[in-house]
Amino acid sequence: MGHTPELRVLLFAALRERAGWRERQLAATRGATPTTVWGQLGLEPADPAATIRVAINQRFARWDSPLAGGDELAFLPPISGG
Amino acid sequence: MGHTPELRVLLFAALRERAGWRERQLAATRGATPTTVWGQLGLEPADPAATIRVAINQRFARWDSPLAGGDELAFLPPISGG
Amino acid sequence: MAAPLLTIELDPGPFQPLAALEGWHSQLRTRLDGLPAAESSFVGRVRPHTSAGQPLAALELEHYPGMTETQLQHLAAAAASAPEVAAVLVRHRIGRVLPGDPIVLVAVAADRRGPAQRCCQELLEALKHEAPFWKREWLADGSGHWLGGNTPL
Amino acid sequence: MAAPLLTIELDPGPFQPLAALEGWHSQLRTRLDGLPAAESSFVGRVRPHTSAGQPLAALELEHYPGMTETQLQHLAAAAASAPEVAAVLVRHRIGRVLPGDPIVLVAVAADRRGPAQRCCQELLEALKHEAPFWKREWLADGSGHWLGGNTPL
Repeated sequence: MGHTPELRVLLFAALRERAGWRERQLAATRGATPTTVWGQLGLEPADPAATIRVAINQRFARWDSPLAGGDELAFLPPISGG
Repeated sequence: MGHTPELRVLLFAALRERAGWRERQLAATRGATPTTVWGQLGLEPADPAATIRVAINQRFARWDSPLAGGDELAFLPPISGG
Repeated sequence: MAAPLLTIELDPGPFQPLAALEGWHSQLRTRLDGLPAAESSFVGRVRPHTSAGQPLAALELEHYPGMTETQLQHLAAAAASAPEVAAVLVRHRIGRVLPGDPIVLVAVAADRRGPAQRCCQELLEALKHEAPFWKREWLADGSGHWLGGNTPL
Repeated sequence: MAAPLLTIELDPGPFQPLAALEGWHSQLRTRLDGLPAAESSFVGRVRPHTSAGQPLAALELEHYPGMTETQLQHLAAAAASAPEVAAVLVRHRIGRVLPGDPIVLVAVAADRRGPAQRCCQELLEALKHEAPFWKREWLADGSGHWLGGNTPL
């Protein structure tokens, strides 16, 4: 069996501070989505989709988008630019 | 009988060039309005209200506003500012 | 609520929009409590061609001395009636203006972006249609013709 | 129709909006056929107080390196899709920004005022809600708190 590249998970701003970490590497399990990764990492709140957005490989994505090894997954708290 | 101050009539831009004059003094006749002055001066077009605006003492006014001696009456072709 | 600071000038010669904004900022720093959070501005420049598509030699701007200034004050005060608007700047050319040269500058400083943008936009439309200015297009052959109205929005 | 010229920069330190516009104008004079007839711009500055009304010591701006830049490009291109839009400038602070300091500048040059104003306004709204930036308000006592969203329009 070859080595499966891991998922890279990033947190930002309030989310990062609440969780206490900025970045993690994770084994990409079959059928993984942002929703499953969020649960697996024990992040709060339990139902994040109302306030948190996700980006896969630096593009906005859906909570049920399929993830593959090597992907960069980011959880983004409410944006306040400009 | 005292001296009645005259009306001062001003034309601008295309209107001035078409008429060939910039300013005229006119006796203020009883019941004078911009409409009567326009006719009295023989200005074109015969029905100006659709395109020409009037100002009395440097404020926009109506074609049937009453005029008094000493007033400054201006006929304004279509505005193109900015 | 202090009345908004209205700064209105007719320019018989060329003006630089960025220098004008810089001078206005200095004035606001002195007169207000620092620069407001939102600033919206617009600069209009003379196109290189006439409305009929010919090369333009120059644009002439006639105005009604006295009434134009008064009317700009009225229009600026009306557009700046939202309480968030702190200051308004209007610079407008008169006389002969060359292609590419600035002809109008409108700037609005406000506490929020919505009122700043709306006031700037409304004042620009108002002065295009309600301030006594008239444009004449001059061609290279020395002929000129008065415009019958304004460019569409 | 040439694609609009998009100039987008993140500024880790203070920037001067008027100097930024001057540099952009030089670029446009070289790359375009002179400056377009209409230019609409917006500057946002840091308010002196927090959203809760306390005196603000500083605003911190976090971003997502890589995605923020890409996303700003996408948003600018989308807002500039009208054929009259010739060029767009975006400058956005990151890091620690002091009260009164510029935080964002959006400028749009177009052949007509309508598209210039609409593109400027749309792009500003878009980047406020769709570009990954996060603001933290710092108080004089050293405490800070992340904002949960943006100021209303």
